[in-house]
Amino acid sequence: MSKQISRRDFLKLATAGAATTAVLTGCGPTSRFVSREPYLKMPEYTYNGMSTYYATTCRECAAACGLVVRTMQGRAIKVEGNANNPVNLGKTCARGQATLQGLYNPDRVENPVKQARGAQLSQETLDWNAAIQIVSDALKNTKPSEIAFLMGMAPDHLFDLVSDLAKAIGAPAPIRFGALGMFEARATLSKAAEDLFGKASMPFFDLENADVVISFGSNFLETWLSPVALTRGFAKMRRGNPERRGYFVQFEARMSQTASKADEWIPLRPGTESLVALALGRLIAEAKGGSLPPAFASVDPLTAAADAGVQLEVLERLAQALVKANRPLVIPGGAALGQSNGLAVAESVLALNALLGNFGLPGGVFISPLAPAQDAYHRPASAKEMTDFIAKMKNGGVKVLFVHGVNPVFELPKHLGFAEALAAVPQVISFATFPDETALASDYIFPDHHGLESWGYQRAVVSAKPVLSGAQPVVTPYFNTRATADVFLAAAALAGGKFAEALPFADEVAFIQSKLTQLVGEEGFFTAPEINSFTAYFQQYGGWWTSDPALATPSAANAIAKRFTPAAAEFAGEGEFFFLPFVSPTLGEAGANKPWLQELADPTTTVMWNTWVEMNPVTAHELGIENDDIVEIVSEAGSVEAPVYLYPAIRPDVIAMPFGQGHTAYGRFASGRGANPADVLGSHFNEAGDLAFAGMKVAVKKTGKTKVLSRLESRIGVYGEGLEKE
Amino acid sequence: MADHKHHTSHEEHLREQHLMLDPMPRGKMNEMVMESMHTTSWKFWLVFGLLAALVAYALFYKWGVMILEGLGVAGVNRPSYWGIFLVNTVFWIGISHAGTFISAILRVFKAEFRRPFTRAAELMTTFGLIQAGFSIFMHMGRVWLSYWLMPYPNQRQLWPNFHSPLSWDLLAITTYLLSSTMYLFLPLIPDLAMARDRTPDGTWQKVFYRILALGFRGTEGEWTHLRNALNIFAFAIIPVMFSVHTIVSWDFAMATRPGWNSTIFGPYFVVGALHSGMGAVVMVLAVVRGTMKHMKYFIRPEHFEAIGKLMLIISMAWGYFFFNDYIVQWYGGDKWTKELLHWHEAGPMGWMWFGMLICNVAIPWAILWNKKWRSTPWLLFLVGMLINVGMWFERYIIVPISLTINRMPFTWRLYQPGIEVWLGIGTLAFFILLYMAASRLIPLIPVWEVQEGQMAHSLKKYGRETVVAVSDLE
Amino acid sequence: MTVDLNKLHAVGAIAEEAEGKWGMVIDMDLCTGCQACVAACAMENNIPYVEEVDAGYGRSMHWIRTERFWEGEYPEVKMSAYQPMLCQQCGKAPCEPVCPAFATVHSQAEQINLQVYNRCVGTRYCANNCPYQVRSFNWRDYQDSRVRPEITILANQFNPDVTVRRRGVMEKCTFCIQRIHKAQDKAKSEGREVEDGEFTTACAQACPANAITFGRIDHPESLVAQLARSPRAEHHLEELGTLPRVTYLKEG
Amino acid sequence: MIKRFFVWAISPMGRIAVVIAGMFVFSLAAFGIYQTQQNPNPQPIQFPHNLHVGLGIQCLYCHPGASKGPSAGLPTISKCWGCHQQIAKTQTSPKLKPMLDAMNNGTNFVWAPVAKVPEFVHFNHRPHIAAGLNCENCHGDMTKVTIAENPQVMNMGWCLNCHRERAGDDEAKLIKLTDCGTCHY
Repeated sequence: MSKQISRRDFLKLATAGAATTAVLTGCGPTSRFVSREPYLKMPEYTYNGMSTYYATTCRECAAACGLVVRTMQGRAIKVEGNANNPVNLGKTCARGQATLQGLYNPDRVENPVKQARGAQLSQETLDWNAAIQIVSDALKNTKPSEIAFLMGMAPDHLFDLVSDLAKAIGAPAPIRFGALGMFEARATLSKAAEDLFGKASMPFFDLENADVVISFGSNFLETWLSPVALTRGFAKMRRGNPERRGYFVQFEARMSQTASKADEWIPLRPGTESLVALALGRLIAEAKGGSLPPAFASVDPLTAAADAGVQLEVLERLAQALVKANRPLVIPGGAALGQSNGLAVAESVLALNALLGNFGLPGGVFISPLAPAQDAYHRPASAKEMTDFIAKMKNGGVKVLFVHGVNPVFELPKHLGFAEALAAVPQVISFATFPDETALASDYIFPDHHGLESWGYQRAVVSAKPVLSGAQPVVTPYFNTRATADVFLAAAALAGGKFAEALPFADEVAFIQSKLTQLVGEEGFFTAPEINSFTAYFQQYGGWWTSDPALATPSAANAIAKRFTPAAAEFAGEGEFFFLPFVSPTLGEAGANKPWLQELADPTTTVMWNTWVEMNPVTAHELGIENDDIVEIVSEAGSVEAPVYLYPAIRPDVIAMPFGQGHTAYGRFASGRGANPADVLGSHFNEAGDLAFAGMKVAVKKTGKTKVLSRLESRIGVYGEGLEKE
Repeated sequence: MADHKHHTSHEEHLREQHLMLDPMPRGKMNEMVMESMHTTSWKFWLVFGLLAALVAYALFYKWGVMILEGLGVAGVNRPSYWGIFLVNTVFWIGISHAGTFISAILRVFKAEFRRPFTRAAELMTTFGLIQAGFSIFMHMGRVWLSYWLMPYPNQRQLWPNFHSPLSWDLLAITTYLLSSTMYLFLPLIPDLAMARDRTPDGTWQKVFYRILALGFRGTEGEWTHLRNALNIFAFAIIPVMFSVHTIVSWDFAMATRPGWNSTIFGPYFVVGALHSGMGAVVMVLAVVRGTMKHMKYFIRPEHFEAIGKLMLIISMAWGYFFFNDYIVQWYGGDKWTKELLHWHEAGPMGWMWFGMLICNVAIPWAILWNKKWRSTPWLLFLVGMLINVGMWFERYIIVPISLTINRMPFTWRLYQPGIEVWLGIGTLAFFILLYMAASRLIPLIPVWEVQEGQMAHSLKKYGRETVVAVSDLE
Repeated sequence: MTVDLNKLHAVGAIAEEAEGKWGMVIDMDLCTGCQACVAACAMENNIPYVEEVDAGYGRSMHWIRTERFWEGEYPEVKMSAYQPMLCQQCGKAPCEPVCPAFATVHSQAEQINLQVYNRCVGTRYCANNCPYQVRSFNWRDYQDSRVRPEITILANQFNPDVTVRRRGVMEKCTFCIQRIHKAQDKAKSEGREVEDGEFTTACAQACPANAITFGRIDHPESLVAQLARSPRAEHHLEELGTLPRVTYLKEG
Repeated sequence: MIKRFFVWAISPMGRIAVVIAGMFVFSLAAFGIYQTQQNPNPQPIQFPHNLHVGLGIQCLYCHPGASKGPSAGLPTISKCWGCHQQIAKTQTSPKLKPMLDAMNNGTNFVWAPVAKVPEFVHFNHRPHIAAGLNCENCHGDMTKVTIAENPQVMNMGWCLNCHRERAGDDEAKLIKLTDCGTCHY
């Protein structure tokens, strides 16, 4: 495949292609006589002008959607979904589509560089041998306990490789972190599962088979866990059954994109989710008759409704709807979990599901299966664990830090002090593909390939069928980058001894094959008798997965028996507004450097290319704030400035802000654009160790400045602005 | 007039007032016209130079920038795809209307007061059309391919789309430009011959006049042919003139846009064009009278007064058509049209809508009723200017402001002019520049027409009454 | 030289009462507004991004956009269904007769509205006359690497099957005509007809909610034709007689 | 003032200025014409088509894409080498030296395409071959030329003429073959 094209040939091809595409309707002399250079050795299955398709895995988030990438003459042209992959069944989200603009991004790290923690991307390039020597020295000359690996959210082959390495040399296990995990409060969900089901795992909500769905703040149509799969599930829930249209209710303080698709959006006071869930449970239990389960005994629906600012009749009506439903389902998520009582929210929602008796039934709650070749569920680090890690770094407990696939300087709340801690680490080696904030604060950047140029596999965390999604390069690397796995393998070989013994592999592919060996002969989407044909199929189909779902049924007994103390969440800070940060549905955590993702209109506000603060128009007018006025949001931890968007569907006591912009580095499209809500987040955690990111109260100050937000929508046509009311 | 006690003074008064009754020897008059062309102060050249610089910068340089960078430097957007470019196109075509109107219609109806200023008006037609052409070409995204709009046989077997109002427009404007230039040129021939005979040999002007005068010597046969040709042209150009602006209006009326899809647009645009055109004529006459030598003899308050009356009537007609257009659209009850009418009045550009009504109706009606006021050149200059502002507002309301409102409220968006302001200024400067250049080269007063009129007019006495008699010239 | 206007496609906009050939059904009850279609369309069709200022000034070049409106005020506020708006490929398209250069013409063969970029002179009349406001104009040389150096690298991704447009040219959704041609060419080379669902447009292919369906609207048994017969089906601005080929399925 | 200009223009310096201005305009025009008429890039090797075709090598052997898809393709050097490594003259002939060098250095030929259509034309070889056209119908007789030459200007009129001719009285075919969207999208 593309290995047979030399990099030089590829570049030439690319230039020739660019030249031909650059001149279109006009006929400049440059376009008239292009040179065309064929492949040095034409792969026998390609013809000029005909596309070749490669199956791989999307690396834009950790959901492990399968992709099929159309390539033509060594260039990746278009991303399609892999119809075989059970996670996304041929579909993609906007971020997946735009991954090509990451591959061909003008601001990639093109060479290994000695960054030396400069403000700009260093121009001091190294060759790869020197880079490997540096990594090898760092591994060999540091006490294993003082080496740390910080990785992205994806449970992929690199994580396995680094884990193996760490285990073999006695270093601490690699830490995985990502802003999406933080804003999804994954630790809380898995802790709730552990508490109630006795097993730390991700609960699986069978959305597609449910008929009445109530969600507490879960943003499953945006970025939550596996948005493409959940969107498909939502569509099936809505229209899959021709007899009955699925009914969907969302409890959330602001109308998120997910809530905008709800039949009923019920704005509740932030922090009262568990109260409402328990109250609903009590109402349901009462409606069903029989003894009141202990879980719901201590809540008073009337006061709970009053606390939440919801009418009791609404709760009663919903309770009736749930009782009558054939397949009711309640989902927790998003900001509801990111509060001081987030664990209680998760647990009370699971208890509510238990009460509804949907455990293990279609449209109900399950426990996610482990992915193939996985020994246990390794959830990403919670913010609390990151805080401990930061403390270790600050105390000099980390001498060498390897960072790959994560940008904590940008993603973690500034208040936690990751940047300062990073400064206390003597040697930081980044493997970033893009010059992000963390990479710039490193000593060296040894850039990894872009996801579409890499080998690998990735486990699907949330999937009914255990999925190991396969990745392969669809094009030859565009820049002088090298797979981080290869760098570690080479460095380990160079270091010799236990390092070489830990990783006795010729290259990344050999390592991957060693992991795939255990699947040879397994029954699944395909079955192969030996490793070479298994690998070939694995690449051809874009991964391996079982043919049947492998969901486990949790036991309802514990959930329903747990006694909850109904209490609203506590909020940190003095301000008058609840602060509700959410991940931008279009940008995600790392989409800001792709121009087309910037150009996409946010689904609810239609804002492009910037950050905004959502505020109820009534509240804003009381404060004398208009659209596009820049306000300063002040919390106990910090402050941030952004223009106001008067959002009609948000509680008057809540302001919301999308996460994803506010980069100070990360390329020309991202840097210096918008603001980062993480700057105002404090260091409060819930019982599961997740950041209570929605547990802040903030003050809003006018700055007197304005910045006109670019919106796709018309302010005249949608809000009647500029028209005197008749 | 009749109150004067002494006949002699009454006669003097009539002569003073009316150019036609105040004859002057042919030679003297020729002399005066030639002198008016040749008397040029440094101020003229200063203004000329400034305008030339402005044209070079605002029109050609800025246009070049726009061609190179694309229309993004202008203010056009979705949904206001047509901006000031089309406003100016319609505006300049409107300006160009009055020239032909005054010249041809008044010639056909034998309105004698037209005689001294037909030329000035016809020049406006030609120069205005040139600016309209500039504006429409600026408007195009790929102006270098504009020749594709012309029907010409080609090897690709492609033709322009004759369904498109823009194709009709192009043909109509081209026809109008050609015919109005011819119509300007024909009556110019005797005056060019006069200028030729009064220009010393060996100068380039002599060559210029000699070529353009086509060897006119003033024989009886030549005069007969000229008169015949003029009569034919005067009749023929009137339908062309009406068709041009009707077709321009069809650019809008044939579209599916709310607010544009109006059957009254044809006459409404024609009357609007005359309205602005008359305003422009009056402005030009006031300037010419005030700045050029001997012009106070040719252009007198009586002419302003006569044009003032015309303006008043046209203003009323415009008011009628405006009302008609409004009421029909309002009564139609279409949701989007109603939205649009509301937007016109109550939107952020509502001041323009009211400004248009004040300039086009209120001010002319208030001032032009009074004979004394409408005989005052500077006041008429002011009124003409306000009418032109008002009519420009009208086109602005029809083009970018109406385009804001469409059937997709999600896309409604305000239009903010960009580089097209410079280009608009450039066309205005170019118009004035061309006019100034013409005033040094071409006799602005059709001497032969004035003399012909003066020969036909005489004062006769019936009893004690002095009466103006006009003999039939034909 | 005689000219048969029929052969020049001049009659395209005049009369086409047939149901068309290609059609699309968009289920607004399913559309989550996620923008995957917009991104997929941009990647497939080499659509330029215009950056913040131009985007905010109504110059964004999306061929498909999701519209949404508000009803009521807080707390009874409701958001309307997301309404993806793209070229409706009208049977009687208002854009077609007004173009003086025949740059936007009706394809007799595929029964969709074509935009012939190389014939466009940029009068923008078609965009004015489009009741759906779905045409976008190349206000600048957005895809020229001399204007935007980053295009040199980003251009590697350009789809060679789609012309990259330069300044002064109008463009719009083509129903992914390059995919239509490719599928037809493939089917023809194999001596068969194009099957329903054999290919689809970029937006339909990406849509995670399966809200977009594309296919032969004139084949009654095709999925798109079946969906278009749904009682929830409606056409936008049908009262104008544009015969849109995109059917929307209402909520509820 | 204008008069003065004319007087000045007759003076010697004026004449020189006028000549320079005239030359400037002329060279601009000449440059413009040159820009549209310049020759293509030179071919990397003086490839004799006549010789190869004379040996009985089929067009599709080196341009196999023509029967499969849009682009016919230009051969890679390894394709040349497939035969030429068995030809003794390859090692000695000065004409073949560029190929030998390229093969030894691991570089490749950069062909200058001869038959081109503009960017906005989406030409597909396959249906043309499938419709029974032979290569020489468009590309000329390759037994007569060494380096390929374009026997005709490949423009729209040329395409359309053939399309019309081949459609004949078949209305459906004519519609398809003269549809703007068949080539332009």
